[in-house]
Amino acid sequence: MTLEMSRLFDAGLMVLLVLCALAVVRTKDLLAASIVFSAYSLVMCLVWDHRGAPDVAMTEAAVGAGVTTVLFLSAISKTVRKEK
Amino acid sequence: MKRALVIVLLAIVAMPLLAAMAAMPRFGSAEQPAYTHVAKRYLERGVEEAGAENVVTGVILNYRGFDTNGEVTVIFTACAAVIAVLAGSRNRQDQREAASSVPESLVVRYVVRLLAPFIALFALYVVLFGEVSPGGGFQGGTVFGALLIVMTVAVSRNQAERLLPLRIRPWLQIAGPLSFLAVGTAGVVLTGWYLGFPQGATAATRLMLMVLEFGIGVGGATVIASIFWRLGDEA
Amino acid sequence: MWWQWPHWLPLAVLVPLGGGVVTPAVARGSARRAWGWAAGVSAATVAVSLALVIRVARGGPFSYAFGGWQPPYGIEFRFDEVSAFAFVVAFLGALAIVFSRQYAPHALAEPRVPYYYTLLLLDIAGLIGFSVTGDLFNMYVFMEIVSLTGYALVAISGERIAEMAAFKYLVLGAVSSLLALFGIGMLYGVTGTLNIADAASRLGAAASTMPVIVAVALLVLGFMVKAALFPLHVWLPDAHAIAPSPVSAVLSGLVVKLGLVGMLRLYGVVYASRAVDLSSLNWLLTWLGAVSIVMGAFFAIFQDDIKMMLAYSTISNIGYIVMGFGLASQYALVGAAVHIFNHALIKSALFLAAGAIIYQTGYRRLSDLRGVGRGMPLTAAALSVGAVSIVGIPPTAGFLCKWYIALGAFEAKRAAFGFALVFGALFIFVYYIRMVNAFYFQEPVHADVTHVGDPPLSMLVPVWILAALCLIMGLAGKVPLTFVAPAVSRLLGPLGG
Amino acid sequence: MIGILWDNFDYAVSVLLFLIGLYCVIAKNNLIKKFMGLNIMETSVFAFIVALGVVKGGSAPIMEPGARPPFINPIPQALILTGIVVAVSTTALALSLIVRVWRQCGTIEADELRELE
Amino acid sequence: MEAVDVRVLLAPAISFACSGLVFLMGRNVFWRRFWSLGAASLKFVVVLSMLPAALAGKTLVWNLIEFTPGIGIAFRADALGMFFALVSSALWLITTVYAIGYMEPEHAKVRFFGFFALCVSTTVGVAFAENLLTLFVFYETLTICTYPLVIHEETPEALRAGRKYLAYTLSGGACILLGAALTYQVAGTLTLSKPGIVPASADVRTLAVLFATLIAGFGVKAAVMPLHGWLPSAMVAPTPVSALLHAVAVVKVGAFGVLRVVYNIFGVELLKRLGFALPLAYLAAFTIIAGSVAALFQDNLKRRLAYSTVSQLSYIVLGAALLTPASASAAVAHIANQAFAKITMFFAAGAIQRTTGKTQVHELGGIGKQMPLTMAAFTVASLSFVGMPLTGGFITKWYLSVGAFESGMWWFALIMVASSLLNAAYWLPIVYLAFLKGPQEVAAAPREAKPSLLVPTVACAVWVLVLGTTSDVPGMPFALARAAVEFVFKM
Repeated sequence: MTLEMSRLFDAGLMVLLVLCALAVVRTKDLLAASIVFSAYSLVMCLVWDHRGAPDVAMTEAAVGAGVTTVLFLSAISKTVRKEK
Repeated sequence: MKRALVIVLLAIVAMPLLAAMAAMPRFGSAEQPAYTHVAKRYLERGVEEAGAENVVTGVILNYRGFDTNGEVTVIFTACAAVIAVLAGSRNRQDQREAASSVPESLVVRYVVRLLAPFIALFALYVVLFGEVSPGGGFQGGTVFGALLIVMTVAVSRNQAERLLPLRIRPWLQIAGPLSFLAVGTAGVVLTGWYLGFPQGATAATRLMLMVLEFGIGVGGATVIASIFWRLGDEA
Repeated sequence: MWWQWPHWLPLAVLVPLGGGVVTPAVARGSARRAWGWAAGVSAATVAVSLALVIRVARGGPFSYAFGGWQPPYGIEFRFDEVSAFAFVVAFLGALAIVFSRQYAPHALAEPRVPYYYTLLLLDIAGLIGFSVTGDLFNMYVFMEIVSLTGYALVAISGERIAEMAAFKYLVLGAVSSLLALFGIGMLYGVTGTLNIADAASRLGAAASTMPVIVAVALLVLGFMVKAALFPLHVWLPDAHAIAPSPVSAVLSGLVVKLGLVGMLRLYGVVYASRAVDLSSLNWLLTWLGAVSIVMGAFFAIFQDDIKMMLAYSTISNIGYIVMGFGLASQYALVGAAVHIFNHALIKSALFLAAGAIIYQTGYRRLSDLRGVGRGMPLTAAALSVGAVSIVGIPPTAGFLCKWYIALGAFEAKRAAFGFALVFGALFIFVYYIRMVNAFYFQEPVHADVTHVGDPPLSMLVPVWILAALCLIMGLAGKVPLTFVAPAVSRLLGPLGG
Repeated sequence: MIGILWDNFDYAVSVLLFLIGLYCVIAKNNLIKKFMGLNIMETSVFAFIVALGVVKGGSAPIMEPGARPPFINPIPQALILTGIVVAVSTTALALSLIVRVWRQCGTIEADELRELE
Repeated sequence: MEAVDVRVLLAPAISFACSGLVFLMGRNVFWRRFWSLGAASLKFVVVLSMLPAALAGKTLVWNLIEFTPGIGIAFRADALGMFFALVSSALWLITTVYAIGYMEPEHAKVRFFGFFALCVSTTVGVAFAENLLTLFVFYETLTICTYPLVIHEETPEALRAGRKYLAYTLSGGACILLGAALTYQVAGTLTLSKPGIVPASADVRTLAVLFATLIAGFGVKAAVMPLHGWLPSAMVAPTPVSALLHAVAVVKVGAFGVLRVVYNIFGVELLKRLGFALPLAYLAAFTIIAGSVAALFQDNLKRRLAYSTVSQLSYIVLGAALLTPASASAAVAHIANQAFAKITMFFAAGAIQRTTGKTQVHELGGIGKQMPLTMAAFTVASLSFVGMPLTGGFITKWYLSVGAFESGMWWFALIMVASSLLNAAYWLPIVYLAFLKGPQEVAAAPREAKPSLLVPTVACAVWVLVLGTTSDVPGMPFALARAAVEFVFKM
């Protein structure tokens, strides 16, 4: 993959990132928001892996997408699902 | 109206930040100060000095070992903080018997039972091969923690807790900081500096790195599981 | 000599860290064993940090490279006069732990007590680490440890609005830590190193100054939130008032100083490298300090809850210190640095004494506490000594800071701030005299207040040690002054101060 | 300025994400949503710091036999590993606080909580 | 020449220790009295023992603490300091005796005697201060120690008076802190040992601000007119407090501070050249007249005494402001004359209140027949205020008038005459009422005050006469005043 192609791929991932972030902010339903948040973490993990930082990518996947989302879900199950 | 005000405020804050970003050294250039100063030595002599092929693991455990000591303490602090904030609520006991709220489904239970040993093996692989391939103590620990969470949700809480017996759980939670203390004092004995690893990829350095990786892994897994269980106990 | 041993420096952080981490396992749920262990660990920490202070007093700053990697390539602990704050942290932390022997089981749910001591010890370790480390990212990690333990300790009492106050504190604290991390990242991007001394030398050679200015701005903003300077202080009153008293003492006396010690480190980097002209920032800090003094005192006048009043007076005193930084003249900086130590002493004395009173009488509001001077003579006397010294009446510790910052204000040719400083202090006096009046000179509303008796010894001894120190440090002002002067002259040296 | 910004568009994106997170923390009412905004801010700062270490055409700094010379700078990655752990610890504590706030006050909407005080 | 001598430190330390002991062992009546009286007499003896050295021109020095070079707590007993210390320690001894008698029926005696001793230790500390910072340290401590005494009655009215007292005196303290900081910035040192440390080279505007701040700071306690509001309302305190503090200790500290500023910080030549002292002189003159006029209309005896103190204090300020040797010696001498005369009157007022319960002036008809000795002392004191020869007051008025002529502003001598007439207008009617006017009720049998109240009153009255007649005798305190003046004017 030539230098130009990888720059474009990065740009595409970045746009996806911003969209995920906006989606998290906009959605009213907290459960959907946490799912989109774990998607956001996975895209971030993709960006880093493409960049050549596998350690960080793996940690972000395991912790960002995994543990954080689980914690969010368990908190939501204990409190309220819909945001007023 | 409040939202518009916040957006305007953030736009104002964005101006200097973006200007600074533009003035930062060029992204990805090999001459930027970050790449030419300290990192140059890590990359060139990192492997034989730090004793790990994966230079990042070398930096984490050897060059900047004390940062990871701090990190392990932070993860334990999180566990202690969660317990301190949530402990003592009345309904701890009755919650334990009530089956997890997820409707019982045989397929999930069977698949989780089948996959459990493989996930554990993968976690062990990630921890053990931290020096050579990407990954390391904490990533492996998180995977093992995730395994415990899945078992708690899908199979049953008691079976998952049998993996981390209550009596030694406080010691398991502090496996990370303890391993750092042990390796640190060993470093003082061997090289005269706290957290000092003997030069060159000798057996002692390999062993000390391995102990650290295991400590972080076990510590991380127990903490994540304890936090999830404690959060789960809150009705 | 025994204090020359190099390994004291890492031990100063590792003893409380290791001790704190092991507490729940050692205590196995019993409060007494947890307290015994915590008291032992904190005593050891005091001894170790004493060795460090003696060494820096005799031989000047020294450093310790972890793993043998010399500074730019590894993490380095650098202990200079300003890091002597670590000794104050260890000492006050030990007193707070001794104080909580009866207080913790009374105020907290039974299973939480071992974790209360764990968090206190980790808080002390984080504070000592922050004031001792010479590495930017390591500073961030220790700042996070201190913040995390701070949030949990505020929420640990389980009172109704404790969790809400803790959450507000957490969100603001996390945002400020992120700003600091952003600043540290930019500094790393521009200089290529994380070691503070190395960054100072390379900052001058940075290609363009824009990122440096923004990085310094972000770091200062983060530290100002941590130090609860005026516009960003909203989290402090609730958090410090709701927390258990020994925690409020540690929070108000020490954790709030984190931002200020951080600012001192940052000034060290920026002044040494002369990369960026700080006059506009100093101007802003002086104004914010002045406003902080007045607003803190103004809000405190309307508080009836004794701990809320003390929390607001912390904001005023932080205003003093920040104004001292802003004036950036020799005496002002010496006064500000000395006040970091003195205010920690005075505010801990006040909060612990207030805690003892609340523990014995159960009342928090001044109107209910009338006549407590007769009921708890020793504790009320300690609280009055603390009140007199926080207002800054000469023979006590609080006076030195006002005197030297006023001197610094005139030295920096900005007399108006000298006037603002001194007359702002009069505001503080109004609500402290209300407290002393309520204790001694007004008729008690609740009869049981007058014969409730002094608190148990484990509370009275720390309170009186601190009250006595408030007076002694006032007269023995020479010790911190001559101790801090070299650090300040080294800081202002390149600028000709 | 825009031209240069195109070269450093990674930094620009992380600043943009930082601001989106900040907007969410300030403007949103629900405590959990506020905290998701905070997580987004954290991840954006980590992205910025990792981007500092990237070298065009560089590969992962793992010295297997076949590794080609231009390697990624390992230091930012080392920092971010600790950063992510700090982020998850803050999240764990914040969520437990939210659950306790829900138990004590029955609501996790910031404006309703303000009235309760 | 200077000599290091521990007695300079001992004087303030004795009463400081005494207050500690009283707080500790105060519950037992005997010990409380023993420590108060013992410390008072010991302190008087120590100060007296320093008198010969001071008369011989030797100044005793003692450095206690050195914060940073040039800033620290140090003591220096020069002639002026010695004079003031002598007056205050003598009066402390007499007032302690009086207070023991007066405070019989009162409550919270431990707190009273403890803070009483603390106040005097700070007063002597101010007298012996070697630099402006030490003076300020003791000035603020004095404020804090007098607060519990002012609000001793614990009535809401007392609390309001206490709050007003603190508001005034602490703002004064704040001004002095700023003045001291500015002095250090301008002069580079704070020492009060030289006749003027401010360099003439500093620009006039800063010097004006400095002079205004310092005079305002000390003026609050010297009760100069616009800043005197706290004094009358502080009369709510018990009589011994009003006697010692509001006639001697607190207000004299303010006047003493003004003297230090005029003589030791600015110096006479610089002030003459800058001309700052003139507005101060006019302010003092105005205060003298306005104070006396206000005293005319006060029916409560103690409030009349308060306004008379306000006017008398401005004698000292006027003496300082005229910047001539004669007026300077008058100012220094008036510290003693006014102290002893005023304290006699307060003792008399207290004795009357304790024995007959009367506090208003119109009730005093025929009191002379009931309490002949007390009223005799009262008469001597009022004659001293009127300025009758053979009394202390005459000495001050005489030297002040001479000073006024020396300074070329002869109209200030008229002020002296006018104030004598006004004093006569509000003191002599009381004397007339007491002795010549028949009592309303039936011929009351002579019921004199208790000896513990009577003896101090008469003693002070006798001393007023001694002060009046022995101004030229070498051994007497007036010689100290003249020594202080010679030092300042470098004669």
